[in-house]
Amino acid sequence: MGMLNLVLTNISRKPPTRLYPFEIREPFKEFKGRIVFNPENCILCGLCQKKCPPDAITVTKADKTWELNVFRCIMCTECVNGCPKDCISISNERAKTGAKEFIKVAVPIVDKPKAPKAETPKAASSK
Amino acid sequence: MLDNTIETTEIKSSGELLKTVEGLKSDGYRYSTMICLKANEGHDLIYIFEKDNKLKNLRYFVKPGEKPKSVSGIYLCALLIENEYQDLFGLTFEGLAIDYKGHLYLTPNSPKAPLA
Amino acid sequence: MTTVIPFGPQHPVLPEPVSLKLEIDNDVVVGVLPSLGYVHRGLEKFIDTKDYNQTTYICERICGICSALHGITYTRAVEKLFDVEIPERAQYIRVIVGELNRVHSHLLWLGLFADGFGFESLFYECWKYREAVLDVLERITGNRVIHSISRVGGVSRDLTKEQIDMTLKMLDAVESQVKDIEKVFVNNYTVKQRLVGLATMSKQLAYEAGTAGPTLRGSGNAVDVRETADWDIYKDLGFKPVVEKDGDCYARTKVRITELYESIKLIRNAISKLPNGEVAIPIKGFPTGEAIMRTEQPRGEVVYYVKGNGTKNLERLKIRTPTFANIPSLLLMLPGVKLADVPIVVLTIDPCISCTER
Amino acid sequence: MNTNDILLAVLVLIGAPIIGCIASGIDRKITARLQGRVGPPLLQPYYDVKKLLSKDNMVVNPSQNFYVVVYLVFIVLSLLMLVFKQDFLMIIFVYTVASLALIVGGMSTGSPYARVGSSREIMAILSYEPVLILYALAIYLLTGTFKLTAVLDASSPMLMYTPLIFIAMIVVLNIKLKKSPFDYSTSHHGHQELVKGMTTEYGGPGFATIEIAHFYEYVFLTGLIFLFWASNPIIGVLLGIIAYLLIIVIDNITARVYWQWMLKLSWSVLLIISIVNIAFLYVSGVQLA
Amino acid sequence: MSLAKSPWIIHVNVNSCNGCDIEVVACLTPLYDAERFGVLNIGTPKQADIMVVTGSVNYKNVNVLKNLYNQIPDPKVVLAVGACASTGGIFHNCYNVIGGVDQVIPVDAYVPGCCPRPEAILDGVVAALSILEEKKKGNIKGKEVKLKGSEVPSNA
Amino acid sequence: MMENTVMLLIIVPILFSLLFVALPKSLYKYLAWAFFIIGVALSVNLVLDGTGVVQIGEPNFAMFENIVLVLEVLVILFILAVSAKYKNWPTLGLGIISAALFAYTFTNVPGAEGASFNIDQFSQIMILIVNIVGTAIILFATGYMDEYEEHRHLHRQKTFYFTMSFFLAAMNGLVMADTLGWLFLFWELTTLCSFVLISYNMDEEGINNGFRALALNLVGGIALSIGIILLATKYEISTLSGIGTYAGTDAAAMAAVALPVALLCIGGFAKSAQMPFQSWLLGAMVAPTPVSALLHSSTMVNAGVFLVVKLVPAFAGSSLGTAIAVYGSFTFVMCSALALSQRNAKRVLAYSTIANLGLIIASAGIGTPLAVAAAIMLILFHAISKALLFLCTGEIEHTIGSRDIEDMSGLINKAPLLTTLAALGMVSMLLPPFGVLLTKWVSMEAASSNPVVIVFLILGSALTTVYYAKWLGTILSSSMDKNAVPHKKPETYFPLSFLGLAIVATSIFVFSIYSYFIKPQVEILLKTAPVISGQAGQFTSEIGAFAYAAIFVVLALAVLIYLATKNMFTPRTTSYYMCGENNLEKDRLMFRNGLCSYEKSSVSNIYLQNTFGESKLTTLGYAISIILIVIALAGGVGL
Ligand code: SF4
Ligand code: SF4
Ligand code: SF4
Ligand code: SF4
Ligand code: SF4
Ligand code: SF4
Ligand code: SF4
Ligand code: SF4
Repeated sequence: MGMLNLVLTNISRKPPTRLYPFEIREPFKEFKGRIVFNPENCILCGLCQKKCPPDAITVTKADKTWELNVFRCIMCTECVNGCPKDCISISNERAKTGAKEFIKVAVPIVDKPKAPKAETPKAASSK
Repeated sequence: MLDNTIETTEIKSSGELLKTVEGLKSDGYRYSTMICLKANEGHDLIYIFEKDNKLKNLRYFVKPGEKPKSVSGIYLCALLIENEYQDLFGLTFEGLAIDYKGHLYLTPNSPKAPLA
Repeated sequence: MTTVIPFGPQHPVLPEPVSLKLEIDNDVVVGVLPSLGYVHRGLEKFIDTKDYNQTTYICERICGICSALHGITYTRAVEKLFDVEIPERAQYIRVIVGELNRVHSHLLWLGLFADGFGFESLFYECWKYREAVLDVLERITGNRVIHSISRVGGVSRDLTKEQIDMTLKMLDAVESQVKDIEKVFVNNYTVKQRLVGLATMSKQLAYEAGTAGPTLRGSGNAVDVRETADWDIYKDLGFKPVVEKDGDCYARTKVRITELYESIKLIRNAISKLPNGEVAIPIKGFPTGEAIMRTEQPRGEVVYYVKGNGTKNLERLKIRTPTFANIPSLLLMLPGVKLADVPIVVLTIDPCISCTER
Repeated sequence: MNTNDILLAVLVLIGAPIIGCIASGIDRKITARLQGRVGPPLLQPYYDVKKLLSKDNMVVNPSQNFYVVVYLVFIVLSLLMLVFKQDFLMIIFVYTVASLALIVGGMSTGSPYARVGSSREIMAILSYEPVLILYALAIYLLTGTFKLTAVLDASSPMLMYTPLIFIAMIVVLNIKLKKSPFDYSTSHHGHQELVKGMTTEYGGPGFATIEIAHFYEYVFLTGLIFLFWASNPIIGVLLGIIAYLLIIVIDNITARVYWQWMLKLSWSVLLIISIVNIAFLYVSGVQLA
Repeated sequence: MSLAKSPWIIHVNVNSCNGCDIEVVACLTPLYDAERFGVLNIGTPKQADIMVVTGSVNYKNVNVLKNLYNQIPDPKVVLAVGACASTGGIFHNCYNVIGGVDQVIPVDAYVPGCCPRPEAILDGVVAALSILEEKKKGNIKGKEVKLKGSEVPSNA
Repeated sequence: MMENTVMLLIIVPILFSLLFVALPKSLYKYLAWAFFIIGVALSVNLVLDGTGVVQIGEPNFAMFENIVLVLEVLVILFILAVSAKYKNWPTLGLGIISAALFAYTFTNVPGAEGASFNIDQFSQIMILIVNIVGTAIILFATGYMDEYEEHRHLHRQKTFYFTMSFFLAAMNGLVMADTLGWLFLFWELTTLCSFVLISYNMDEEGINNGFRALALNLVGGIALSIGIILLATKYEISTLSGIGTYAGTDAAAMAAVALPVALLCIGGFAKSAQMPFQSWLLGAMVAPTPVSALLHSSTMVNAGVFLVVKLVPAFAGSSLGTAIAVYGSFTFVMCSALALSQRNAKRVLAYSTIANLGLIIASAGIGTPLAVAAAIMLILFHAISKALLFLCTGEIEHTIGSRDIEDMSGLINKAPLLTTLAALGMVSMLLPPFGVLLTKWVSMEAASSNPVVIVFLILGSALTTVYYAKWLGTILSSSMDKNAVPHKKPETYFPLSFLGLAIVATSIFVFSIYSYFIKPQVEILLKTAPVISGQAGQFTSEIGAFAYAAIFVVLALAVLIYLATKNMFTPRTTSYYMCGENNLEKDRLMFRNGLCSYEKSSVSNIYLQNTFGESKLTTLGYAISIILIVIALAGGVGL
């Protein structure tokens, strides 16, 4: 009885279950967790918006804002590779579960060379 | 056309089509799929058959308004793709084994013939 | 009066929304009418708004289970349009990821299948082993399920030494675990009660019904596109199609189990032969012409037809997915089986409705 | 009915569901461990019932909950009759009322899945009911009466003379607990072709009633096993526990089978071995001391 | 408290690519074992507390979603898993896609990702639990979602 | 005065049968009510008169004897005439044999000096059944037959009521007569009534089935008359009670009369449609439902088992008894199995009737006091429940236009009262605390000493549970479409409710019934009484106890709990789980199929035709039952 062996082995060992959320395994460094935007060098060229397959990024030149709909992003990294200024990077931390989140960042364009004042990523409730 | 075109055999009439398909079946070909393209107001249908991992393609031009004959009577498995093109391209195949009447994927409120 | 019951779209035994109208007489199915469209999104139209590069990500999301192979097939089709040869190392990485994908997919299927005949603990075993494969895939590609590894011109990430070691270690473990569950699938009395002789398709019938993949090979047809000249690497790796001749659910199960070993062997060979060099080349311009590309996915052969017209968008993209080819065979297999067997028979083609309907 | 009896009755009424609840918690825990998981907390069945009671009472047929109440009270009655050493044949008939109430309850919802589940469960009656009555007959042949007094007061275990019926009863237990391989009419998780089978349309308080009745049923069924070694209560209880463990393990090493297969099994194997056992008792004329 | 200890889920796959689905199923398997929280994948809406929806809404499944939602007894919580269910994801402007699940039924919590990791889904379930408790306390009933003849939600 | 009551019981029904012929159709309703009331009064009166033997001596005897002779001649002539007219040669042949036997009896068998009616408790029970249940059925018929005839374009109601009433007279005579010759006449008269009523539709099917019933009953009648001749010539026994007295003297005497007793029993088997005679009863289902209820379940077929039970003293404890017990229990299990594959409600009931009669025969065969008590009680309870079930089936058929069990799903929504009554009837057939199960329990306990019989009984009772459960579940399942409107006429609903109440009442007062009727009767038959006592709502035998009161209490408790908690958890009605594809605006059982159109879902039960189908089992049943009968006969001649 193959199955008998398997189940008896199972019961005789500690279950392999990860007790998430009480025990959290370090995410792999390769894991594509979430998009991180660094507004410092952004030139609002809109390339990332154009490359993004699900249209998760909105670059508004007029308001000087860069906006990411976290709940639409599919972690394809097209924007990361496509940004001429390397403003976008990827982190191995997961995006948070809960209400819909839009990351809207005001971009300090060249004429304000130093100390960019980024709005903290804020959670907006669903549209 | 360009150099990387796929090889196809042109079929002129629906009668010829059915006959050729029957011939292919008796030669031991499998029905793989059919591709539908918009072309010159009408539609190009590319029937793909396979035997020993080699493909054989038939190209048949559907004139605007023409109702192509279904090959689902010869290869039952053709019925899905033909129904699909009824949905997506608004074609009408005659003699379908199961006719979903344009409701294979779409319901009465979805966009009509979206690929047409 | 016969029994008429709806089976799906939301049905716990079929995690996917397919709906079958079943007509049952005396506990035996006499009529079946599938209802599709619950996952129809309209992806073949998407090429109008997305360029050929972005389309890769859409193709990967045709189905989350063998997404890597969708991406690979699509990119290879487009590369054929450009008529470019991509670096060998990229080809090998594609094969490795693709085969890993098959391993996880087959394990997943074995689990769901076990669940389909009410064998929960076996389901859990299969999925437990599958996690190790997913861990490796995650480390290689950055994602557990939708990998986004293949891009037009090569692959997006290289394989590191560390990742290779991890893969080899995982393969050893998984191979021995597969041997354990193989014993159950092949020898367990109750499992055999359920599977042997169920929904048999003769060699001829399976061939003519246009079935694909394990469904086809379970009936004794040695058809596997990995064998064709389209993709030479498989030949170098010593690939052999897996065939069983009985044509019943039991045979199809055995095909998939044996394919697990075959895939493990292929990955090992690929790793040992992995050439050095670039993993991607830049692609310039816009695609023109027509091309057909076929790949053996876990569920069978997928056919991509792409047509370019010299713009950044393709003119036509048509995907014939394996489940699309296998669904008509359900019409042949279901009549005559018991109601209790319906989920088993449906699962035995390893249905993937999201790829059927796109 | 003296005070002692009333006390005992109250004890059973309160104690049985507690034992049943814990037993089912242990069951889930062991099942999880056999499957290599941690599993739910021990009191999970209790939480489940409490939650179900606090949910909306959604019904398809306003009278569907009546049948589950009948199911519950008749399970309780059969348990009480067992405790009070009543006529065993009678107990089985009362138990049949309970089983039928659940089946009819499933049918009464009218939903296709529930009805298919119920009609399969009806077929299950065909396979376990004869065994149960043959068990009663064995008791009669051994003690000269269908009343359980004799069995419970005997000094030697019944198992000695009824080993084959014991085996058959283990399978019956398996069928009644709706564990794999016999979980075709309703399964504990909804992963089957019939969704939740008979109980598909029950939710909230109605389903809670079914769960509570299951707790009693657990105890009742263990009681049936207990009778095999009633002369020594400790061994009797142990026997019950072993039977449970066995069933849990079987649950985890088998696939679900068809009711047709089960019918064949029960009429060709279970019935025959039970009858052989009965024939032995009849011919040898042994009496339980 | 009882609600939070025994969340039974019904998994509804509407327009999903299976990526999210297999991760939802993976939550139940030994490595993640959602049953630790009392989670059961119960199958029938009549016994469910949490509706886990994967995939976006299309014209054919919009009724399915509404029907199932209406059949879950109160208190109930809807958890949208994945980019598709949350916003329509990559498919949000396909011709046959109406949009995220919240276009059709009220959604209480969203899980991001394509596909989300099982851990993220577990987070979602835990978030759903507290919402469930709140709803019970406040006696908040889910509104009956009307099936319109047209099957198209007004805000689509 | 008992004598008068006895006479009235025979004359009044005849009177009524003539009234039905004389008066117009519009008055039938009132006539039936009157008949019902008089029937109740007469039968109760008989019970109050007590038991005893009514001797018909000279000078009345000569007159009666002549009437009897004339009637017998008429019966035989009728059979010959009708079978010749319809060219039914087998029946004609059997008729000729009967005639020959009659002639032989007339010439060679010494005539008796008098005749007697023996009113014992058993007869009282039968009289109660015949005159209360029977007239209730006739009352039901007045509300039923118009519609029945309308659908079939028939105008034969006069024949119908005449025969039904006349049948009651014959049946009354049959259960009271002690003289074998008279008993035989009444016996043949009931056969004739049955023939007329089965052929009632006058279509080919009806006539064929009528002839089948006639022929098979003639076979039984022939066995009966041979038995009577043997008894009279060899042992000079001419009364039913005489057999018991003779056989009761010692074992040798018992063995001596075994052959004629076995022949009488075969006559009884044929009348009770036991295997291999069962086909006539199934054929009889073409008759209007009241006929099935009256003749073919609650009264006439009981005549057979009545006779067998009366003969108990002649075989109790002998090998003939054992053979009869095995035979009866075999019919029980076989017909229960056959009922499993039936979806025609009337056929299910027919098989169930045969099976239960088999159970009665088995109990009689076992022959212990307990078993005989069970047999008599079962006759009573079964008659009431079956009459109710048949009448309900008839009414259901008029409500939904079908007698297919599968078509009855959702009946509870269409006709709640009717469904409740039908459900009560079914529940009373198989679940405690109702009488039928009580008697089944008694017979099982009694049979536990005979392993073959008990195994048959066990299997049969499981099968019974299954086929009733299917039907019960089907009628109680909700479907929510309310197309059919139940016909609510007092003539139909009164008898139904009356029978329903009777089931409950008899079950509650089972112990009084037992001590008043059954116990003395068993004492008469076996000279010992079963050790049964009833205290604290229990029915206690020497080997077990049936706590029926507790179950009634618990049942009431269930209703109370349900009603009490109903308001605690306000129910909210929702739609069926259809995997999400409901359409609420249309039927609630509709779902959307692949073609984007809506379709109704339906579920049919499992019938197992392949295992338990008639074609599979009937031959086997014939073979085994014939073997068993041969064994019984062989035992009878002492081989
Ligand atoms: S990772 Fe992909 S989906 Fe996400 S923002 Fe960047 S381009 Fe868009
Ligand atoms: S993030 Fe990069 S690509 Fe996007 S707008 Fe800024 S500079 Fe351009
Ligand atoms: S792809 Fe497989 S796992 Fe996913 S829903 Fe379909 S059958 Fe289930
Ligand atoms: S069947 Fe199709 S969509 Fe599904 S996993 Fe395979 S290739 Fe992907
Ligand atoms: S979110 Fe991503 S993984 Fe999930 S269903 Fe949508 S496309 Fe698939
Ligand atoms: S025969 Fe015709 S007219 Fe006469 S009652 Fe019947 S249906 Fe009416
Ligand atoms: S079945 Fe129909 S036609 Fe026949 S009598 Fe009944 S209601 Fe009339
Ligand atoms: S067939 Fe089409 S249009 Fe007609 S009701 Fe059905 S879905 Fe609507």
